[in-house]
Amino acid sequence: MIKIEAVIRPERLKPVKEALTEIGINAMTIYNVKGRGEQAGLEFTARTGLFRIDELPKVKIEIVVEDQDEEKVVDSILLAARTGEMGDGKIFVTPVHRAVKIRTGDEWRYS
Amino acid sequence: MIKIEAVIRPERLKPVKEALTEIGINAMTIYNVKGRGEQAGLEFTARTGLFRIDELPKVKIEIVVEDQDEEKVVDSILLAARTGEMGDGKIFVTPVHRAVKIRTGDEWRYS
Amino acid sequence: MIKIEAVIRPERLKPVKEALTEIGINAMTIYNVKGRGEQAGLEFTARTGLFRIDELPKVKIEIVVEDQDEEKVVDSILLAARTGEMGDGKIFVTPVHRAVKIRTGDEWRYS
Amino acid sequence: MKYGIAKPIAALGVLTFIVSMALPSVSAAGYDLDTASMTWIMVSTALVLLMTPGIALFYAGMLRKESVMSMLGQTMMVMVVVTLIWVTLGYTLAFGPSQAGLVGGLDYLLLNNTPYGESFLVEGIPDAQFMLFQLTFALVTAALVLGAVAERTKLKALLIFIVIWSIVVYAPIAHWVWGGGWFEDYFVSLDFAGGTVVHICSGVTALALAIVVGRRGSSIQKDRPHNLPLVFIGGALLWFGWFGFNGGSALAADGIAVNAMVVTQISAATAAGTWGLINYLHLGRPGVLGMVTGAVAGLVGITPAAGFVGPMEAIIIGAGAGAFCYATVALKHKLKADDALDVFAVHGVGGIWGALATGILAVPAITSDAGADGVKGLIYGGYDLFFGQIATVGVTAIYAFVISFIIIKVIAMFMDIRLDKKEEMIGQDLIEHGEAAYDI
Amino acid sequence: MKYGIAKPIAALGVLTFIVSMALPSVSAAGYDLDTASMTWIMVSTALVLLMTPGIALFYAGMLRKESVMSMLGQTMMVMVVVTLIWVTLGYTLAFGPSQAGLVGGLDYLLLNNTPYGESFLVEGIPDAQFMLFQLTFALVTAALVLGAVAERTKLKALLIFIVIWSIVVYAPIAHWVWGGGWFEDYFVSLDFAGGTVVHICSGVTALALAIVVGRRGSSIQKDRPHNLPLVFIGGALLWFGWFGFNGGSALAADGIAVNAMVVTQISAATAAGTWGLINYLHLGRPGVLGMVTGAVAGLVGITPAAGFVGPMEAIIIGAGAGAFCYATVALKHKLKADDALDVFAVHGVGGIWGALATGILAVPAITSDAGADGVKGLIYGGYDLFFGQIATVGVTAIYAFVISFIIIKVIAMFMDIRLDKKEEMIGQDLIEHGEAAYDI
Amino acid sequence: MKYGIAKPIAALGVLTFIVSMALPSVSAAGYDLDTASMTWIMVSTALVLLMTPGIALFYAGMLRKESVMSMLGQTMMVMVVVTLIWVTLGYTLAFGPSQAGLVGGLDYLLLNNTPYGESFLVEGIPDAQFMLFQLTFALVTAALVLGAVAERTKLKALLIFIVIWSIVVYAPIAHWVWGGGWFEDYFVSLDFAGGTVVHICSGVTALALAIVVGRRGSSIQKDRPHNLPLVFIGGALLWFGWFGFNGGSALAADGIAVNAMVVTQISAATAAGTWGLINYLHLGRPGVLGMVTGAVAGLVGITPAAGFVGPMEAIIIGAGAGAFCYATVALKHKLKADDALDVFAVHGVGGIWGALATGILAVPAITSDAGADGVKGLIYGGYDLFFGQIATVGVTAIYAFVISFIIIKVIAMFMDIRLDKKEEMIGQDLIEHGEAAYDI
Ligand SMILES: Nc1ncnc2c1ncn2[C@@H]1O[C@H](COP(=O)(O)OP(=O)(O)O)[C@@H](O)[C@H]1O
Ligand SMILES: Nc1ncnc2c1ncn2[C@@H]1O[C@H](COP(=O)(O)OP(=O)(O)O)[C@@H](O)[C@H]1O
Ligand SMILES: Nc1ncnc2c1ncn2[C@@H]1O[C@H](COP(=O)(O)OP(=O)(O)O)[C@@H](O)[C@H]1O
Repeated sequence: MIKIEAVIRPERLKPVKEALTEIGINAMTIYNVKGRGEQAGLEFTARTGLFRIDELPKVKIEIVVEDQDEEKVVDSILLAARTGEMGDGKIFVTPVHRAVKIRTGDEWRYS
Repeated sequence: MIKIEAVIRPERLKPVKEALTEIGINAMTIYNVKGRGEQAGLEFTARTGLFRIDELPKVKIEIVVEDQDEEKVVDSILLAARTGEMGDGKIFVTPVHRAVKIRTGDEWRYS
Repeated sequence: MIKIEAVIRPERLKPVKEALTEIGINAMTIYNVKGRGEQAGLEFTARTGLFRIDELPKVKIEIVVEDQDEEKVVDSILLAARTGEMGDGKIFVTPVHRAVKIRTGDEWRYS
Repeated sequence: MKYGIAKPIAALGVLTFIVSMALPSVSAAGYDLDTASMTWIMVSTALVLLMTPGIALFYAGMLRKESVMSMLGQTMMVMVVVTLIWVTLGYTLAFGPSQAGLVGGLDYLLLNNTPYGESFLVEGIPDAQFMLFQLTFALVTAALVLGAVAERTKLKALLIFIVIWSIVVYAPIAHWVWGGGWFEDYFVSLDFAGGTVVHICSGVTALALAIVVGRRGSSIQKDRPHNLPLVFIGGALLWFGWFGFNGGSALAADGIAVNAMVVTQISAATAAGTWGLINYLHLGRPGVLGMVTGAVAGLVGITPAAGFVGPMEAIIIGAGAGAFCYATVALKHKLKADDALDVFAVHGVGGIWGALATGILAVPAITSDAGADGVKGLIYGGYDLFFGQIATVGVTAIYAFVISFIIIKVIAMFMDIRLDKKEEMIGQDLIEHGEAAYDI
Repeated sequence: MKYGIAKPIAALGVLTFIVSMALPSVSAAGYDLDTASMTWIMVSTALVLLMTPGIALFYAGMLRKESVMSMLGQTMMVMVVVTLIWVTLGYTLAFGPSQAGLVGGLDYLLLNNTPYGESFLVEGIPDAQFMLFQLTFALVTAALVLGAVAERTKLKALLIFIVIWSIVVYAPIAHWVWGGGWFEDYFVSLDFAGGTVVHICSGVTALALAIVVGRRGSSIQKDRPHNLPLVFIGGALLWFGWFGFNGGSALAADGIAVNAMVVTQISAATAAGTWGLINYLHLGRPGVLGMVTGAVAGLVGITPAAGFVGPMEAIIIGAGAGAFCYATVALKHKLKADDALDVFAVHGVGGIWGALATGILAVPAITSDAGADGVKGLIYGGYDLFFGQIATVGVTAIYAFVISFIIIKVIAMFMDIRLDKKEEMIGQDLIEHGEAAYDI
Repeated sequence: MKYGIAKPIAALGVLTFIVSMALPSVSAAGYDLDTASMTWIMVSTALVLLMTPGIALFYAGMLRKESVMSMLGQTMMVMVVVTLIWVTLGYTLAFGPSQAGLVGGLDYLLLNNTPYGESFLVEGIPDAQFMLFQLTFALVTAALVLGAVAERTKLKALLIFIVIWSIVVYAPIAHWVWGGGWFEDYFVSLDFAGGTVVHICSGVTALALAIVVGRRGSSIQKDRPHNLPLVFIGGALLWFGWFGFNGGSALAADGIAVNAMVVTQISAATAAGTWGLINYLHLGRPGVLGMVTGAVAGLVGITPAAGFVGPMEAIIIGAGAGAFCYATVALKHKLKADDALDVFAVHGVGGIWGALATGILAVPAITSDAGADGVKGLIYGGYDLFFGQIATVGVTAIYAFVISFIIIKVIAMFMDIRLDKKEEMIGQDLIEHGEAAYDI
């Protein structure tokens, strides 16, 4: 099993959720984070000179799925989260040994 | 070493912490998340029809322990977090390569 | 690729960010968490006796880097986050299978 | 029309004081207007009006974050419903010419015979102004009730309850205490600014509702106020507004109003301190929520007494209010009812203490300035007043409790009065209003 | 100097009422001071002053959390700029002796001839007090405008706009309506507390600005108010302050002030209820943000009418305000303009409805008490008033819209008037003020 | 009893003005009551009372989220302690018949001889009302002090400090400046609403405390205000309340009160604008926290002058207050003391500037209306006033600083006055009150 972690723009959360629902992926965990990208934020001008805002608000979603679902989930997030502008975010895939459903106590697999 | 991530009901946090303390597990990291389960939330009725609330507040706890502690930690969370109703949450186990204690800089192992 | 997760004191976030910038690491994801350490918090005195505060505010940062950067990132965080007092936090290193840049859809490697 | 009740009200502030006496007749032309008093009552009206949102904030801050909008929304509902009922029917039932002492007649239905430029009922201020000032009290009373049944009671059921209750509980009690009702024929009693009408009435109504509606579910994290600064803002607005509540109840810009403000401040401060001190001794640390609650308890306690006691009595009343309300809250878990925000403990108990303390401490010199000549507290030998206080407190409490209990029980026969378990877990904000309080 | 306009203003409250009549001359010594009225207007001034931060909170709570400080900061800017302009130039342009009916003369430049201890302009209160009371209205009007162009308009551009607009839009309109300008020569019309001057003017100015500034970008998550309790606090302060706004507009502690307060309360409550009810029928759940907005709509609606109608008319006006403003908000997405916080829908539409309703419903007995003898609503056969209302609404709306449109267009020629896309995404708080609202 | 000081106070507003003159004697029967003035002072009392929670919110919002409840709790403690001390002892020490000019006698101990229905001390208003109005000033002064030592000072130590300080610092200074103390025998000076008594006194007391208590630890994230809208709410309540603070200090509903309100508004707006402008020039962006702080600085600056200058002087005073306080805050890091919330920079420096500006700008025509006939600013040749201002400022500042320093030093001998490092890290809210401000 794998965990797909995506850091996306807050305003793309809704499209991403809809895209995932369409491919049958409902379960996910969502939280707000702040992110610095490779450019370490954005630069702006004030009267006295430049200033940099380096922590931008992002949303992180975590989805645990079976290994074979990786492609379709990643693709679907990519499509729904992309604006083409800097700051669209990243997707990370990490291994999961085991998943348990608390209500039943059973090992869990994404159906 | 492994990381045990549990997404639980907010009101079960206290029992879970107590249960873990009992088996000697103190260290953990806790944060609030929003979650969608497999049913994609809950449905309710308003005057004009049904509506769905798909992001429910959950609490996520992360506990890094030695491999051999996996069973007792998972069991203890299962017991304390369960209500038997939909939405009890999930537990995920993922691998951890290495842990370092910042204060000393030493490699760290759960004692 | 690996993910370095560090749980640190909130007031050490700035030094850590600066230290990382110095070694060329900009990208990271940051969020607030509450943590219990191995001592399960701190104990204080009130008129009627002792009381314990077991969830302390911490900041968690996540940095995905190439395997070969592990040492320099960990060392740099260790140095910047350390105060030498209890509660300095921990660093965990976990495996990452794959990283994708959403803007381009390309596989991503830390340059 | 019987304007006979006007003079004592005018002279005494809003109060129950009723001693058998021959009321001097008032000419059809009414009283002269007093512009300073009008100004003071206009200001007091605005101040008391602000207390209703003050209560909403005070309450909302104490709830978990999923129940905030519902508290604010229920308060808006009270603003709407109680205002409309009062101007159409409630006012005349409370202050219309008494019908056998039980309720006011319909002379002021739809605000008929309620001129904005002439004074018949209360010396010096126009009848419409008295009506509006009284409306703000009705609003406060209804809004207070909401705290007991927070986080679980359906808005629609509350709405229907408030409609009926305004007519069959609040208006009659206001009539008995302030509107020339039957109390005056049987009891010597004093209620300067609404210890009985506002606080005891809301406190016992709240208790009745809490019993019938039932406890909140276990999925609700109670006792974790989501926003204490909001509670503080609400408390500050209440303290501020209470100067209009008690000061304005003199119904004139006079020394009694001044004294009411003085004792109000003293009692609130004393009660806040008492609460903090007991809290410190009891649990080791003085909670700020506790001190603010204590201040409110002190304001409640002084309400019936504000026109009849002096500064030193105010200290006693404040200390008592802090102590008794603290004790009630501390014993609350023994109660079967889930009075979510301690409405009974603070307003019920505080109101009863204030009413009895008035009966014990009322200072003859002050009561006579306030127009209640010869009425005095127990320690000055005023047995009739003390027993009058007990009687009016008892009658009000029982009436309000029983009728409220019946109303809500009857409503429950026709509709769901509370959220189901699943809805309760999600929280009333999303379920009933479709709004989350914060996106921070 | 021509003090001829003084008497009607004094007698009527602040209002447009102008019927041709021979004005009795006032001696150079001025009127006697009336200390009760002075007290009431001092209080009302403080109440209306509080409305400006009230608007800021009401607005800021509705925005996303990245635009909070900018709304508060823009309001502070209005406090600064409008105060300074008013005391130097604006007041004399509005209330100085009329120059051909178009604008006031410069007799009161820098508050010359504006004594704090003598009364020439308005009977009973010193001129400086009238000036200050009027300032609070200018503040409210300017602050209201900000809501339409929130989250994207540069502070510097807004500052320049407000400076010019205060002088060439607000002051002249205030002159025409309240300062003895040309309206009185052509129209029979009534505006008790600023339906035209404050609400229609701010509403259409807001619309003009929103059109020129353009829509917010897609990266802004709209319709997710970040802090609804803040909106509630703002709304509560507005409701509270409105008693000074409408009550104080009687410019005296009299029955008309009392009546204004009564109808204000009724209209606000009715409109809040109407909004909630329609919301429930329309979308299934009554939103609390909606109910609070409805209350504001009701307050807006009653503003021009408060001195001329009674309680039952207030119910009609409130219900209409709730319904019409709700409808406008609901149809908003059809609008090209991005009026971020519905300034036009609530203040523009609410103000127009209130003005027309005054023309329809004005009660002869009340208008005559208010000094507008013989002026009456359409249903009492007052055609001249009804058409006068339409005319003054139309003239005001067109003038304010066109001139505001031109001002902001001209400013846009010389500087960027809005944030760029990247800045907008980050949010105005960090970009323009370097401050995040919260660190919770 | 010596009621001789009454007349000037009555005539002048609360002020130091003391020129040697033969005071006309007042009959034992006292003055007539003036109901309009009573109304205005009742309102002003409520307004100033609201400032104390306003300060708490203004301060609490600027702290990190772990120190919020402690600021609110300390303010509640002040409400309790200062109220109780004032009504028992403080008032008589401040306003009792002067004992050799140093302190008031004990004639009003426990509010003896402080009638609510008769006027001896201040013409037109009852003594009890004057007492209550003055109490609200004592509350504000004590509450202001708390900001300097926020986030680290133990509640118990603060409580003991406030008790002693109220008696040996505040009451005597109030006596010297307003209560007929020795200042009048030596100096010609003016302090309309408390530049010396309230602002300089709180500012230097704050500094003394901050020095003795020491800096906050490095684990505290300073300069990250946790909730700026809360600061804005506090600032709004302060601005609003200040109309009672300055306007009410006329102690009558008269032209001086009107003028005080006018100049208050102008100075606040000018200072807010000045701060924003300097901030923009200095750091590139105008901070909103800065503009609000600027407004408070402007309110502080105009406080001693409000009854003695006109609108154009108010612009100068406001601009100076904005500039000087900004400069002090900007240089703050050079200071050894950790004046956490800039109490000295805003209230100390602002108060000193205001007092000196009064000495420079006081307008003869206005001072004479205010009852200080013949007293005039430096630019009108009033050297005695200017030097009197310097002297009273100096004496007050030195006395308050030295005594406060000693008091807290002595307290520190008997107990811990600050949290230890571990406690400070966790934050005072949990450690001292067991409450977290938010659960959002
Ligand atoms: N290597 C990384 N480790 C952890 N988080 C990352 C990493 N790279 C990107 N992120 C997260 O993804 C967000 C967006 O990244 P990116 O699209 O690269 O931003 P930008 O285009 O501004 O560089 C960042 O704000 C951060 O939260
Ligand atoms: N596959 C998953 N990936 C990520 N998070 C999950 C997954 N499944 C469940 N969760 C988290 O656990 C919570 C509870 O899940 P579950 O008990 O399945 O809810 P439900 O019973 O409503 O389907 C979810 O709200 C979500 O936060
Ligand atoms: N085994 C663990 N699993 C998860 N989180 C941990 C673990 N150990 C430490 N942490 C996190 O790191 C923080 C600091 O840990 P530590 O320095 O051990 O604290 P302390 O010194 O108080 O024991 C904790 O508050 C917790 O958030």
